[in-house]
Amino acid sequence: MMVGYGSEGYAVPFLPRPNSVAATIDGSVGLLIRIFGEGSRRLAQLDAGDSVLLLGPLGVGFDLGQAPRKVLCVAGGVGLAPFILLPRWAREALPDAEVHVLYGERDAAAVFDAGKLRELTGIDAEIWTEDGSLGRKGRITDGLELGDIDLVLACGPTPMLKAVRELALDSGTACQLAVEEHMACGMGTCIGCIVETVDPTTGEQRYARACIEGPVFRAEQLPW
Amino acid sequence: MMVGYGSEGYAVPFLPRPNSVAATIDGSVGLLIRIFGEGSRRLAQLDAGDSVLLLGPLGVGFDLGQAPRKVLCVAGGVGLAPFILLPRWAREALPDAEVHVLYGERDAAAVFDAGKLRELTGIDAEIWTEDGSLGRKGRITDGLELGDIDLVLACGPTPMLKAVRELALDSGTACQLAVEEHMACGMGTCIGCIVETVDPTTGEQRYARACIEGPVFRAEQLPW
Amino acid sequence: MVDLSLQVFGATFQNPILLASGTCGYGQEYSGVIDVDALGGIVTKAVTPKRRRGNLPTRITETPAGMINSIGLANVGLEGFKREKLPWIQENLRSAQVLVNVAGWTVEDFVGVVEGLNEEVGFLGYEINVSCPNVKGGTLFGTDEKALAVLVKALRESTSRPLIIKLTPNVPDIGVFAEICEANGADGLSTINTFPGMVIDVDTRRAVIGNETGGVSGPAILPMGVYATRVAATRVDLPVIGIGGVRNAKDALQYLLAGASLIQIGTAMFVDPFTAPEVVAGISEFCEKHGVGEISELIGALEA
Amino acid sequence: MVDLSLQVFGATFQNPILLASGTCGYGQEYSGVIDVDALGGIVTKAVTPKRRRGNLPTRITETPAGMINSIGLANVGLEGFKREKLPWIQENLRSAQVLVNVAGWTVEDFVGVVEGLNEEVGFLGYEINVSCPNVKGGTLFGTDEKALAVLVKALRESTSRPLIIKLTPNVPDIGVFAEICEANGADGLSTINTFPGMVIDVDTRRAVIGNETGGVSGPAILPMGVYATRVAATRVDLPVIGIGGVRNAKDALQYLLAGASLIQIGTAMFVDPFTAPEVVAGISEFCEKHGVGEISELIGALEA
Ligand SMILES: Cc1cc2nc3c(=O)[nH]c(=O)nc-3n(C[C@H](O)[C@H](O)[C@H](O)COP(=O)(O)OP(=O)(O)OC[C@H]3O[C@@H](n4cnc5c(N)ncnc54)[C@H](O)[C@@H]3O)c2cc1C
Ligand SMILES: Cc1cc2nc3c(=O)[nH]c(=O)nc-3n(C[C@H](O)[C@H](O)[C@H](O)COP(=O)(O)OP(=O)(O)OC[C@H]3O[C@@H](n4cnc5c(N)ncnc54)[C@H](O)[C@@H]3O)c2cc1C
Ligand SMILES: Cc1cc2nc3c(=O)[nH]c(=O)nc-3n(C[C@H](O)[C@H](O)[C@H](O)COP(=O)(O)O)c2cc1C
Ligand SMILES: Cc1cc2nc3c(=O)[nH]c(=O)nc-3n(C[C@H](O)[C@H](O)[C@H](O)COP(=O)(O)O)c2cc1C
Ligand code: FES
Ligand code: FES
Repeated sequence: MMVGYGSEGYAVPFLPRPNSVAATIDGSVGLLIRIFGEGSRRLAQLDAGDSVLLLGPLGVGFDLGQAPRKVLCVAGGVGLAPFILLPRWAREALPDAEVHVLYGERDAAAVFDAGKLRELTGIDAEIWTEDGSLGRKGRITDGLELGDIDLVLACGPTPMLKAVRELALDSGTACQLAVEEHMACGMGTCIGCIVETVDPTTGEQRYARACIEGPVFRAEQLPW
Repeated sequence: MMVGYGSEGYAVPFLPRPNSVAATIDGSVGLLIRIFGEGSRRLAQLDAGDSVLLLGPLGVGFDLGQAPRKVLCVAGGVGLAPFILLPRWAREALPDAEVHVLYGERDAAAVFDAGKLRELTGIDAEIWTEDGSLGRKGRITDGLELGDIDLVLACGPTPMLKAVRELALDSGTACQLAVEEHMACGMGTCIGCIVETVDPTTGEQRYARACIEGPVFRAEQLPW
Repeated sequence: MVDLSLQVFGATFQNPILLASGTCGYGQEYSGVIDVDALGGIVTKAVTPKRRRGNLPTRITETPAGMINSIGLANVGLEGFKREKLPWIQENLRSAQVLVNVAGWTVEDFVGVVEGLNEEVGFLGYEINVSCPNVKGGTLFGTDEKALAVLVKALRESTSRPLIIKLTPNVPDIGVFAEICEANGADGLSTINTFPGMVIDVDTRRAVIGNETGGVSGPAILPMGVYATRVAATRVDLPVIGIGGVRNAKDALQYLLAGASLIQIGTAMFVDPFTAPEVVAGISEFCEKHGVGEISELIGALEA
Repeated sequence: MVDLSLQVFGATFQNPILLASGTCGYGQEYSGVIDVDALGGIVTKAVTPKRRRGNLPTRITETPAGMINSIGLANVGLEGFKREKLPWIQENLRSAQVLVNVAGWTVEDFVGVVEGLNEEVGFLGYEINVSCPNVKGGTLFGTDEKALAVLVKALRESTSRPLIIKLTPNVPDIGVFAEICEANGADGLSTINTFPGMVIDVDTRRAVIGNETGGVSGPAILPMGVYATRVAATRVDLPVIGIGGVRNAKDALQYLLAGASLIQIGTAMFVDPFTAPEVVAGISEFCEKHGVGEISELIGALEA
């Protein structure tokens, strides 16, 4: 979903920002925002009644198609956003499946309210912090075991995605990764948000547009 | 006084806007704003605690120097702003002087609250509206008589200023006019806000910077 | 709604608002969001002789009141365009006019694409992109008077369809290039393409754009575009398409008054995809309010 | 505060931030608001052989993230500068460096002003404005390779003071002009001056600017200025002064990384006159945070 403010005010941010739909409640959408630069700051400062431009939902999201029985979500930082909605949605789509969420941050201060998270997702996420100030200590991928996992989904910083991808390819676990790219249109017109992809069968490489052909790609599609 | 918002937000307005100091109360300044375009709209929408950049006071204001006994202020529209402060200030500086304010607007809806105006200025302004919906009907300059006036001060649209100037020159009344020009710096550096002026003694014409050599000029200085 | 239709390049444009090349794909991408066929038209992403991957990421970044793009003419190529894109255009764009933006590095490249499309239906004419700052040699023809003359002449001989040359503002006098286009048989001009620009991430000390530099577009360049349009329109008798920074009806009206017959909107569509239809509606309102009976009354109506 | 001083043009600049020509008068106008003498320096309003009234009003208007000015080189002229302005500069700017911006229409105009000032003290050198879009012929030397070569050579012969040529971005390749300046003995370059632009009031159908067109400055042109600076700095060995749209320390650091030795701030000073001292402080903070010992480490330190 692209979130913007129009161009009348020449406001910062000028371009809309891509954001994940973190929650949908009674026809409203919820976003999970980490204040990073101007766009997220402005978004976080909105008051009720303020207006923003929302365009979406756009692109290809996580796909639970193969009826996995154990789904593991790996969230780094604000990469938690798509995994707030996903557990409930997965339970509806796959009543028998087990869904786990691993959620890593730098330190306790950065961690999204654990109670609120439980309320929203209906499950307990396993929290990691790099400095050990909350939950388990280290990087989320440090202790990652994909042994009996059927499907691993990941969203977060690129190094984290790469590590998850390696592990999944090694263990033969189905794996989908949400990548991040600068976006302008969000609709496939500007060809700005490209990601190098590979066709797993032909080996042919090409640039895909993260906004409409992604942002979620299968591990095999990313020639990292 | 220049009123702006900084350049970080590329906000509208980009350049600061010149505004008259309409009131000074306990070390605060008061502005009288008519919503016209983006600058004035933004200013009018400020909440307590919001910040703007104020630079001033700048330039040459009205001068009561010659101890006039009857001062007439002619205000067209938001040209009322400088005359909100002036009557009280004139009474302090010239306890014996009489100060009158003529204040014209297009219609009643545009007129600044008469009670508030009396409270701020301590006098009753004579109100004119073009359509007669409040006060006297017509243009403020229609019935202008400068017979026993020692000093006439005017601020408002240029056609009004020109009419006041004509009458003052005809009747030999001392006259000062506040002119409007696009401004950028407000400090004399950009040479953007020029007004054609004439030296009454030598007849020499030159461009003066409205921001620091004005915005108030004597009628004789303006070769209109 | 006032009737905003006008005749340009021997064809009817139902209103003067087109989507700019590279910002609307091949039209299809916007379907489902706005009614593209209700616009004056679209200009396709550049078509080059062969399919191109384009430049490395990062290709897009923000600038004050604008953006930089460095797409590098990524496109499906002549054959891909015919096979994958033209059918949708033929089927869906029946009221909106379509211009095919053509790019290349040699006269043969340009002529090849034009000749390769001459027999096809579903589009009106060509916008020749001699002004792309994002590939090596992309502005070669647009900044070299002799080369431009040769190119336009060759293109004129290769097609009878409307031939619109899209000029770069990165020249001392765009009027000179406008005159060359007219003298060599062009049917119209598009002003302007982007300005070369660069953004550096001071923390990493690297250019944000993968290719280091890119083209600046958006509201930031609005006054430059209006200026270039004014210069071009006063120097030649060809219709001029005004481009650069349009985000509302007032901006578009500036271009019309400066002498543009048509207007393209690019970057503002990223910021808000409803911009183009809103601009059409806004021009209509303006005409109503100011008693303008025909949009052509506004073209070049700047008063001294 | 990290020591931000550096040697350029054989002189010490206490920091790399200067106020741009035409936006700081002759320095005096800012006194009482900021401590001008604490800056790296100032560049005076253009000095022409004779006093000039300049263009008709309106001279100033806003654009998206920028402004247009059409001052028309209004200035006190050579004699006026010596009599009315230089004494204040001599008395008050003892730590800040002063460059005198020189404009004209013929080689003799430029040489006349330079020779008329050579004997004076109180300023470091000349910034030669061959790039003013607001007077007829103002960019003549800046867009004509041969004329520029002749001018720079003549100026070199007329003074031993630092000679900095201020270039226009309205050329296909600013590097060519940079090389001409270097080959003919210039000591440095300033990039960039403004872009020609125009704003039309659609209600009155008139150009807002009295002279119809003017020069666009401000944040809108930041990416173009950084680009031009990068091109100039990689093509010649001369120090480059980066100009265009700087409003904070990050912007200034972009110019340094792109290869600028010094930076000028213009339009942002109108928006907020405390910009220049804040940029100095911000650069100092950045150096502290990133362990930069000398400002010169940053110059051209863009990584590939
Ligand atoms: C598919 C997708 C989903 C996302 N979902 C969320 C979400 O749910 N919650 C959330 O907080 N963030 C999300 N982001 C990140 C978000 O789009 C912004 O990049 C982030 O909020 C920072 O923007 P900013 O304006 O605050 O910072 P800025 O100051 O603009 O930028 C900070 C950094 O982000 C980079 N950046 C700027 N623009 C973009 C862009 N268009 N795309 C990518 N990087 C950019 C800049 O180069 C800079 O390094 C998502 C990104 C993508 C691609
Ligand atoms: C000395 C002086 C004192 C003023 N005092 C007051 C005051 O007390 N209260 C008040 O409401 N207004 C005052 N004004 C007018 C004020 O500066 C603005 O022009 C007005 O508020 C409209 O600005 P805007 O941004 O709302 O409209 P915009 O949409 O920016 O502009 C509306 C119109 O104003 C013109 N304009 C834009 N910028 C300027 C500029 N810098 N200077 C002049 N005209 C401009 C535009 O061309 C346009 O025609 C004063 C002007 C001057 C010169
Ligand atoms: C992402 C992007 C891609 C572009 N691709 C092309 C192109 O392929 N061919 C072309 O002639 N112009 C291209 N342009 C330039 C635009 O058509 C237009 O001239 C420019 O962006 C200025 O208009 P704007 O300010 O409304 O965007 C592109 C612009 C952008 C932003
Ligand atoms: C009001 C104004 C007057 C200017 N006058 C001159 C001048 O006399 N000589 C000159 O070389 N540049 C002049 N310039 C250009 C600036 O020095 C500078 O190159 C340009 O504004 C870009 O920088 P900025 O974006 O920081 O303003 C002027 C700019 C402005 C806004
Ligand atoms: S953001 Fe434009 S194609 Fe993806
Ligand atoms: S506003 Fe700059 S000189 Fe008056």
